[in-house]
Amino acid sequence: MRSIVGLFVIIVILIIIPSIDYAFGQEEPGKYLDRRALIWNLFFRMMVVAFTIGAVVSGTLFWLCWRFRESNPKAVQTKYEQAGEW
Amino acid sequence: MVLELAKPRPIWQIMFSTHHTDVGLLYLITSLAFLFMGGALALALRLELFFPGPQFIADSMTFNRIFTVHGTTMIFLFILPFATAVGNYFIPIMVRYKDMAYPKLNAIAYWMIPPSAALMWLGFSDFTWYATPPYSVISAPAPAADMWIFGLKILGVSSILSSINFIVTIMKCKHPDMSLGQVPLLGWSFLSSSMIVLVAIPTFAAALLMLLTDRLGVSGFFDPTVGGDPVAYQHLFWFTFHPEVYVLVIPAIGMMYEIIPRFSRKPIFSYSSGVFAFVLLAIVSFSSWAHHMYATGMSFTEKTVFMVGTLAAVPASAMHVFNFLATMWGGRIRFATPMMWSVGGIALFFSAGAGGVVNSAMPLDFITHDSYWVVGHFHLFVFGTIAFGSLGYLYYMFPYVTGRMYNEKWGVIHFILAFIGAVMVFFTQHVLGLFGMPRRIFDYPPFPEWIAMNQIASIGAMIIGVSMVIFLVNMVYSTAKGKPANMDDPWGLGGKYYYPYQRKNPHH
Amino acid sequence: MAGHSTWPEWVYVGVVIALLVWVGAEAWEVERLVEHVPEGAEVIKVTGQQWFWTFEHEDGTKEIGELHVQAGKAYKFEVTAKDVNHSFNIPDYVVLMDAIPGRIHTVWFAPTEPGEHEIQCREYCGLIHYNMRGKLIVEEPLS
Amino acid sequence: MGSWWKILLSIPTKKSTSLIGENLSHMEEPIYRTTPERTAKMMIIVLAICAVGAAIFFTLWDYWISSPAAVVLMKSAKAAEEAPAVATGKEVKVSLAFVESSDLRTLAFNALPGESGNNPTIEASVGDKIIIDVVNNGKSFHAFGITQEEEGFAGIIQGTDIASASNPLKPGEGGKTEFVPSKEGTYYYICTVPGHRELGMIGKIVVGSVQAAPKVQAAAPTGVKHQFDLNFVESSDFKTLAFNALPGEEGNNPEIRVQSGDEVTIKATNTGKSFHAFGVVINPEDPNTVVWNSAIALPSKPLKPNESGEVTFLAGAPGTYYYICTVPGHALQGMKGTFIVE
Repeated sequence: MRSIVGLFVIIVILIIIPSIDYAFGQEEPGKYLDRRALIWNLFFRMMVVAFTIGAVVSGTLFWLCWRFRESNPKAVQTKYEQAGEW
Repeated sequence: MVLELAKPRPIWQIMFSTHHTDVGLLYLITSLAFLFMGGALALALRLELFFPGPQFIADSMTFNRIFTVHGTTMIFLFILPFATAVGNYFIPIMVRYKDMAYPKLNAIAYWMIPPSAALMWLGFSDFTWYATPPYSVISAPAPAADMWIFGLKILGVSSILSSINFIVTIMKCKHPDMSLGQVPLLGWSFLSSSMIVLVAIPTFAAALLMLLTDRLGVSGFFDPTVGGDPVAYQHLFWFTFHPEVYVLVIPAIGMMYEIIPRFSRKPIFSYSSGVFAFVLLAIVSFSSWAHHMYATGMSFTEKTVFMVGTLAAVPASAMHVFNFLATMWGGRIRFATPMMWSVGGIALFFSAGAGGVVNSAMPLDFITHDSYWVVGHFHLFVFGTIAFGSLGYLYYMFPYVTGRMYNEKWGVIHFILAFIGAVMVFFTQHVLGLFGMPRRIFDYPPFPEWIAMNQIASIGAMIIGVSMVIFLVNMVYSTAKGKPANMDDPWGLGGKYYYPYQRKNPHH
Repeated sequence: MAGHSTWPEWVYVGVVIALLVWVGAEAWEVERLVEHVPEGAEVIKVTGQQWFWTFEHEDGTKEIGELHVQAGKAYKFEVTAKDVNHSFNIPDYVVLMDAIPGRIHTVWFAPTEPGEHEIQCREYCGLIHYNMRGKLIVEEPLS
Repeated sequence: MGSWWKILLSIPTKKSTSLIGENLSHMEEPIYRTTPERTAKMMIIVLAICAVGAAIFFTLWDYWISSPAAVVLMKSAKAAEEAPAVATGKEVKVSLAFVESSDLRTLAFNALPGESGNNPTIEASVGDKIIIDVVNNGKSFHAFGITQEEEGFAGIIQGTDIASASNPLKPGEGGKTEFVPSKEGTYYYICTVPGHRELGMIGKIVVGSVQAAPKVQAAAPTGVKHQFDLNFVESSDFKTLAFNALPGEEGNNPEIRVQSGDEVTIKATNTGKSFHAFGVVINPEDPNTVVWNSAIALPSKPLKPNESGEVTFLAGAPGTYYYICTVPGHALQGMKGTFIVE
């Protein structure tokens, strides 16, 4: 749950910041906008998000594997095992 | 090599039988044979690119032929037949029917594969696995190119036939007191992927026909000098082959749906959302084909439409990932080889998907289009997700197929090496693409970054190669001499069923 | 299925969709900016054929395999091909456009500072595709 | 792999069965497990199939890519007609302009119908080099080409086209092309933009017999023999191509001078890393004008690296020819030398 909230925060920030620098970045008379800058910025913004989420997901995956492996001392029979419904 | 259900028969009797497990076995062996052949080609390519400048491959013509056949083989002769093999073994069992709906059709569908494979491998054409005109019309040498075209036509028919077979088996032949809502998710995955095939493949069949007539010079569908349009082919092609990607990946996900609950000792977190996601995928897979073609002078509007269409496919895949994680949550997980492959598959599936989302953003196409980024991206899917799911399932069904147990230790080593290798090759290739290296090049200028990354990728490929040798030895040896498996519960997980030997149908 | 709560899944799907919307919006905005060709961009006709690039400037001068442009100016490429598909690509300036026979595609860029950059073919075009390369030479603006 | 071969060789016969299978609800029979014997058989079958396939494949390795597609053959058949022209050395210079009536209904070359100099007829004889300058003086788009077709805009002879319907000459633009007719008869120079020919943009090229210029016919064989070695060389970055030595070095693209009727033997070796082919041509821009069957290999079936080929031919009519690499583009990149027949 906490991770999801954190995600929302990150997203909001990432939406606001670029829209601001567009607002200012464009208007420079006599200069053409630099497609390199635009496209690579977009790319890196997306990479930030992608890697954040990647960290969350793979973190969850690792934790799951570590926590619920049967060799984990805390491992217990699942309720389905006890009820024998699988 | 199959677990005979009756009594031992001579091999030729198995070969020409129409029983679903026998046909499944044929599919299985064929697909694995081609996995190794195609893999050998891939290693050749990676070795050639280890250093800049021509290495041991004589000339670019040979190189081009190699990567063409590598691509075609892996997609049409490994992944598809493997999925069909799994389907043949398990769909009838899962819907509790004695065989596939049309056993003879089933065998016919299989026996279409060897001739087409022969055509493809003998011809060894050079126009890349998507045969884009005008190159494929005016530049690709005959007879190789025409043989490739015929080979793929036959394969198309074969996969349509087997899809029909699966659909009928599931919809019509399932046990009367079993509702469609009780068909296991593997069944659902085959249902949806077969539906996609039925809609998608005919388009490609038409495209191939046009290509052939163009090559013969009797038509000019794709020849601009007589008013044709080369881009038309690309639309036809991708209208088939973007959905085809889902045809490949959906069964793999279905296989994970078998393995993960089994080894987590839990039922699937949400059967219904799995079904929903499958059906949704099957539908939205048709809304995104032209995102492969941003660079062919598409208008802003077109690009936007297809970007939205592409993004629309993501939630469904994300639901699967969620389902997997939620199923593992609170389970008691036995990390046997199949489970490892599935978990690794999920991880790579996620990274491939993330890459795909980034890729679908229109402007980024200027960076990634036809660069090694794309190579890395779709290999993460076809190897990292599909092949991982498939190999995991191969280990899972091994006891059922052979009645023996594979060597657990070597299975795990196979997985670990393959995973490391995959990360090394395909993640590096993403970066390589960002540095602007075009795909399908026989040689590259000696930019230090390119050299470094190509060498990392090549080493990764070697590691995968080693793991595959281990795999081969393990399979052959265990098939022959492996210790007899406990057919009720090969991994000693407890619970009611190991699929082929289930006492009752799972899920309520 | 043994009773489990589904709301986490819906939250999750919501997050995913939100992210996708964000990606779409960002991409759309950037594409909109990049697509718009500035007025007064100088036209350069780019012709790809097996296996080299020909460039024709507005004043009719032709170059093969090399392209000389001036920093600070905007250039509009009209890309086409003679025989098979090619793809005109200047990685350093993120310029990429397929060259397809019988079609003219346009893409533009404005080099910022003088220097040499690679030009290459991104679309498989046959035997020497791997070496269908050229040089982009950005010169000081002659003011 | 050692253990792997042992499996193939070991043929035990016992079938191990297990009891587990028997107490299963839906499995009456015992489980027959796969044996090494069967595995070995299966492996042998698979490997045998692969071996047979490989044998066929490698014995015919190059056959599978031996010929171009049918459509290519058809197209090149058209172009080939123009190839073996014997140059007379005579040049016919013509300048043409696309003109349009104010309402754009009538189109023509140089002058509108009724005016003098409308669609001028070009007189030439076989082997003459017709040099055509074209300029678009109209307001719409045009493109130039020479064809033998009685109507329509198809069958444009390769190398004679300026611009094309899809990428035409804009108003004020122009171009230059050369055309060496190989046989007597009537050719048509037209605007290749669909419809423009019908609207009047068409003129005749009447090609008379070569007798018009008797003195420049090929001399009888003189029996003199010449032997030239030409190597295809590439700069390390592949950008510059040349014969024998790179530009600036000694012996770059050597000029060849022979007497008409001499027997010339050319040995071409590909010392580069990419593909090349040799031919003596009239128009270096157009690899299809190879004369005297002087071609070594073809662009569609080129000399691979370190391959070499030899060709012997009689030098034809006097004139200035060029020896080039007939792979498209290579002549432009520098693989082009002069071949003078006296």
